[in-house]
Amino acid sequence: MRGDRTLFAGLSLDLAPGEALHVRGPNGLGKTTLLRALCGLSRPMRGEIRWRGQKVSDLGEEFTAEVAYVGHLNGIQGDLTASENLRLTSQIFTRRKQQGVSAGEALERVGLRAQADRPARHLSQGQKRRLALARLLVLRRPLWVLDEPFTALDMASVASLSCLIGEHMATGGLALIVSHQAFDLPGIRDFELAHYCKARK
Amino acid sequence: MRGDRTLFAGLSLDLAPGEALHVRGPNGLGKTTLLRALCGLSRPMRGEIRWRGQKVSDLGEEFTAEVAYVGHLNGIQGDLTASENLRLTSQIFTRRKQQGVSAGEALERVGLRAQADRPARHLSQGQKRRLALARLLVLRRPLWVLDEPFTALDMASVASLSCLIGEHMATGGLALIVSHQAFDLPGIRDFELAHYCKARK
Amino acid sequence: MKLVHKYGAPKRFYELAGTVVPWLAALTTVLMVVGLYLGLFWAPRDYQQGNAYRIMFVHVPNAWMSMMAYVAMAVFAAAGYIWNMRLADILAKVTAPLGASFTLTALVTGSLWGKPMWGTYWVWDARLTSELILFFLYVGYMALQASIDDARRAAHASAILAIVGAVNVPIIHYSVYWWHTLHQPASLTLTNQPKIYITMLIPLIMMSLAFTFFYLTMLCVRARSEILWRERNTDWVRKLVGSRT
Amino acid sequence: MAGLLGAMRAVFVRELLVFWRRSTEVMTALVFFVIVTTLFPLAIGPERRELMLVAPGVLWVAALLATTLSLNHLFASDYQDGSLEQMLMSPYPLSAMVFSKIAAHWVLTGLPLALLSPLLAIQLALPMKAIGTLVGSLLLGTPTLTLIGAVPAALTLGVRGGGVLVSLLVLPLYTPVLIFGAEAVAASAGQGFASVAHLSLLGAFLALALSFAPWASSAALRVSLD
Amino acid sequence: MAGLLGAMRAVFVRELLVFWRRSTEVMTALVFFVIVTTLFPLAIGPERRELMLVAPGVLWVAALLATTLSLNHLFASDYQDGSLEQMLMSPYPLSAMVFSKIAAHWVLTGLPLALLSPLLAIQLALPMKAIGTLVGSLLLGTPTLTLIGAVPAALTLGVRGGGVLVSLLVLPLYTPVLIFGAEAVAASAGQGFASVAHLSLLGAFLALALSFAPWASSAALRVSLD
Ligand code: HEM
Ligand SMILES: Nc1ncnc2c1ncn2[C@@H]1O[C@H](COP(=O)(O)OP(=O)(O)OP(=O)(O)O)[C@@H](O)[C@H]1O
Ligand SMILES: Nc1ncnc2c1ncn2[C@@H]1O[C@H](COP(=O)(O)OP(=O)(O)OP(=O)(O)O)[C@@H](O)[C@H]1O
Ligand SMILES: [Mg+2]
Ligand SMILES: [Mg+2]
Repeated sequence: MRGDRTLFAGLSLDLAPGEALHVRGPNGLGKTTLLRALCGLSRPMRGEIRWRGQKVSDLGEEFTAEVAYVGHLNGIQGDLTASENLRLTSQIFTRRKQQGVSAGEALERVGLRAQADRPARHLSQGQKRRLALARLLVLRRPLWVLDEPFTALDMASVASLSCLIGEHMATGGLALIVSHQAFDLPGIRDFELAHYCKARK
Repeated sequence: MRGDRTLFAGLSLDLAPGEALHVRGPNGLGKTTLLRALCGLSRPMRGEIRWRGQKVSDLGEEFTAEVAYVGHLNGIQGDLTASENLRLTSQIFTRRKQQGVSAGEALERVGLRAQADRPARHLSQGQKRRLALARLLVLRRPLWVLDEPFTALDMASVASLSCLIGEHMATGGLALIVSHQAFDLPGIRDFELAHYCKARK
Repeated sequence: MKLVHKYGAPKRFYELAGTVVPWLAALTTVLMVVGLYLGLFWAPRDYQQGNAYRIMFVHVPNAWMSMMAYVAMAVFAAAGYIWNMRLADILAKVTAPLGASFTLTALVTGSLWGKPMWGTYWVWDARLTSELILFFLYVGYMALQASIDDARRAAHASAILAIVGAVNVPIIHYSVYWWHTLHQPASLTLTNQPKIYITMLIPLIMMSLAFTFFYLTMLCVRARSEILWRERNTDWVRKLVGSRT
Repeated sequence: MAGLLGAMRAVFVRELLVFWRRSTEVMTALVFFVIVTTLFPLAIGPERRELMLVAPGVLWVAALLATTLSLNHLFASDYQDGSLEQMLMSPYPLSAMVFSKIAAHWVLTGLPLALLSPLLAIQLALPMKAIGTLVGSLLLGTPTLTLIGAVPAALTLGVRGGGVLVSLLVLPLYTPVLIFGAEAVAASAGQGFASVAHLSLLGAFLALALSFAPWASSAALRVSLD
Repeated sequence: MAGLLGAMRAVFVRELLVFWRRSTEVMTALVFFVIVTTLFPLAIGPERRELMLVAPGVLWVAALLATTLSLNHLFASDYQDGSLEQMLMSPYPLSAMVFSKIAAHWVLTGLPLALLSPLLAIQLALPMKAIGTLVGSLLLGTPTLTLIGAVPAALTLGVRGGGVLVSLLVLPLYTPVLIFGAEAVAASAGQGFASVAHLSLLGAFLALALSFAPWASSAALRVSLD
């Protein structure tokens, strides 16, 4: 539900460990709305979301501690440098045993080592996006929820992000990806959201 | 020049009527910087830009009246409805003889007729992008400068935008397009910006 | 104009300033020492104020310099904006903190002087008020400079502010004076000072010259380091720094 | 309808529409004015004689602060969503567009504030005979404030800490208007004579601001968007 | 270092770092306070006796306005760039994170303001003996203001015209603090006795705000981000 319009009904999906889902559908269908509801950022009007068999609404922080979300917004503080952004992210968002790779290593992986000490404000659009994605590496959470992660990325970065998602799946991680852009990732399952939508005026 | 770094040197390009250029290059190379300089939004440190043989810096408003720019930002006022946004754009930005199609028609073309009377704030990411692109139709300017126009567009919209650019070229228009995404457009010229960049640290 | 461009190149200025700085510094020191000696020991005790008046030899030159520096800053800024001269941008930028410190010194010494003279650190006298507003203008200019990190943008933005300020400063100055005259005069004003004796005037003039040269010295020193910083990626600075280390 | 005047009219209408949609914003400068003037009696105490002494000053300071705060809305949202960037690419002179924006902004902030001021003046025990001067001084003074303020508002776009920085830059520039505005009201609360001179000075300030502010703020916008 | 306390510390450090980078912002609440107190004598006139009467009120109103304005920076930039959305997904309770943010914000705005107030008090001819009370009342009052203000600041995120709406919502909530703060100073400028009672009331407000504000503002954040 968005405003007073119901976007979809009768939708049901589940994910097994090591699985990734590529959610597709035309603009304005409700993909972003769906993802935000799944991460617990907004509450769905009807229906329920379960994680390891338990209702998300009951789990509270137990659930959010397992999800990494990268949305349309990058979540980068422009006045801090790229590496400060990541370091603080890892301090604020990780419990002891969930620590992922170090900030430096994550920057290395997304090809921002040269930019590590520049204010994030000065990065180009694609560099900002990569910085936002580096969060996934720093946090090491089992469920990745990515809303148009390939926006503004150049071709090499698109390939290396697909690769990252592949590795994540290989270690038993789950991923939910919304993207209009096609990308190569063996074993990903397509999901046409349009099938579940009510007839639209 | 960006900050105190020189981004590129020795770059020279020209466009003939009816021609389009697809500028490519990895993230952070300076594509956005280049486009903004070409539209006159920022002054290049060195070098000059000419339009119909005259220096852009001398032409002033004569030149900006011929350019339509769609950048990373959509330039949409969220509190106005989609059609108000377009109608006011056409009133503010057009001289008498340059009037393009009407706001309603432009919305029709980009598939936003159903959304015409909704506040632009409530549109989804892709719908906002389409609204920004509708400006091109309303203004009818000879030079289109587009920075990642395909961001957030679904597959159908990507195709119809390519089509639009093709029509624009057919009527003698020029287009400069920055995009990481591949798109089909017969007769477009590729331009690798990387060739002109200084060695980067 | 050609001459300006020749000597206006930051590199040339760097070298030129390097040669004059020692002379300026020497002149400043001599004037300062002699002026202070004359002011503190040679000038007679004031029959009304005792020795407290000697603070004048610091206060008055600083008050004068605070206004001169603003004019200099606005002129530099305008030149930098209109003719796109980087050297003028730099001079305007480094003048601001100097002017602000002259202003602050004038305010502090004035307040300290005010306590024995008026029995209070502060009154809303016209001169005092406009000096305070001048201080705010300097602070605003510096804050704007500090919050934009692209050097060229910072220079242009603060130049516009300095120019708008320059239009306003005279208006502010006179309105404050007029504001004051409409009220009953404060218990004591600066204007009914006893006439200044020649023995007080000479040290005062020397101190004023000393502070003027102090400003010029500091202007050169600070502009030199600013130039080095801005041109840190150019060949000549690399060579210079390389030859030192 | 096309041409420069048409474009200026369209900018004006656009501003009014946007402000109208954000209905709270139309009122907020006004409400801020009201709240600040009501805070004072709370903080100072309710004696009428004391209040009357400070009333002109309080009203003018409150009007000035309300205008200063509303400056943040003049360009900021257009800057963030990219509309301002587009406006730079208009075929008409930028200063004309900026002038329309400033005019619309004043109609929505300064004007209602001046019209509401008599009510607050009564609350603060200002004598009846001074109320005409109060409204007059605000009608002449607030457009000057908005015009002058447009320059720092444009300069601080996209700058770290922009919002409050505007106040820092603009308040020193406002002192002449404040002094003569408050003086005019105080004078007519007393003898009711000298206020004419003050009002004509305010008029002169307005003329000066009209002549240079649109130009300076469009130059500032170009710098900010560089 | 990990765990809840580590995360709270990291949020605190992050705020300080960001503010420090925006060096002007550290000063602006302060400078706003200074400038507003300076405007009053300009508007009211320079006589010491009149100034002394209004000094406690002016100082407190200025402190309150400076705090109110700085509230806009508490969550707004984190909201716009999406950092706040991420913070909602932290494994720790949101109210703890919010508490750290508020604490850092006070250290950077309220604290310096309280420490600078004696200088301004001298300018406004406040008697020396009242200055201790002034600093004390501000040290107790400003954290309360920041805590209470965090709730409307969170509620108005992403709301049209948010900035000024905050002032509108928050100023009525601030009146008790204002009244007792200004009274305390005025009392000690006069007899110097009754001020203790006022100060302990301010302390009680602070305790109350500490207990409910972090919780309420984190609830408000969830609503705003839905
Ligand atoms: C905070 C307090 C004070 C401030 C901000 C201040 C400011 C100034 C300024 C701006 C000037 C230069 C005026 C001009 O050349 O037009 C000046 C000059 C002067 N001040 Fe002060 N002043 C302060 C306190 C005092 C006190 C307490 C005295 C002594 C009674 C004093 C005595 C003088 C004298 C003798 C001059 C030079 C006279 C002249 O150039 O006409 N000042 N002051
Ligand atoms: N705040 C809102 N109030 C009312 N309707 C809204 C709001 N936000 C979005 N919508 C509508 O809800 C629908 C779904 O939006 P959503 O952002 O989820 O689409 P999407 O599938 O992510 O599209 P895109 O591919 O363009 O990003 C759209 O039709 C949009 O117009
Ligand atoms: N304000 C700034 N100050 C200093 N450097 C900057 C600034 N803005 C951008 N840069 C740097 O300039 C370079 C070019 O940026 P630009 O945005 O033009 O890249 P781009 O080619 O458009 O990249 P993308 O494909 O990611 O959008 C980048 O390396 C960026 O980090
Ligand atoms: Mg979406
Ligand atoms: Mg780009």
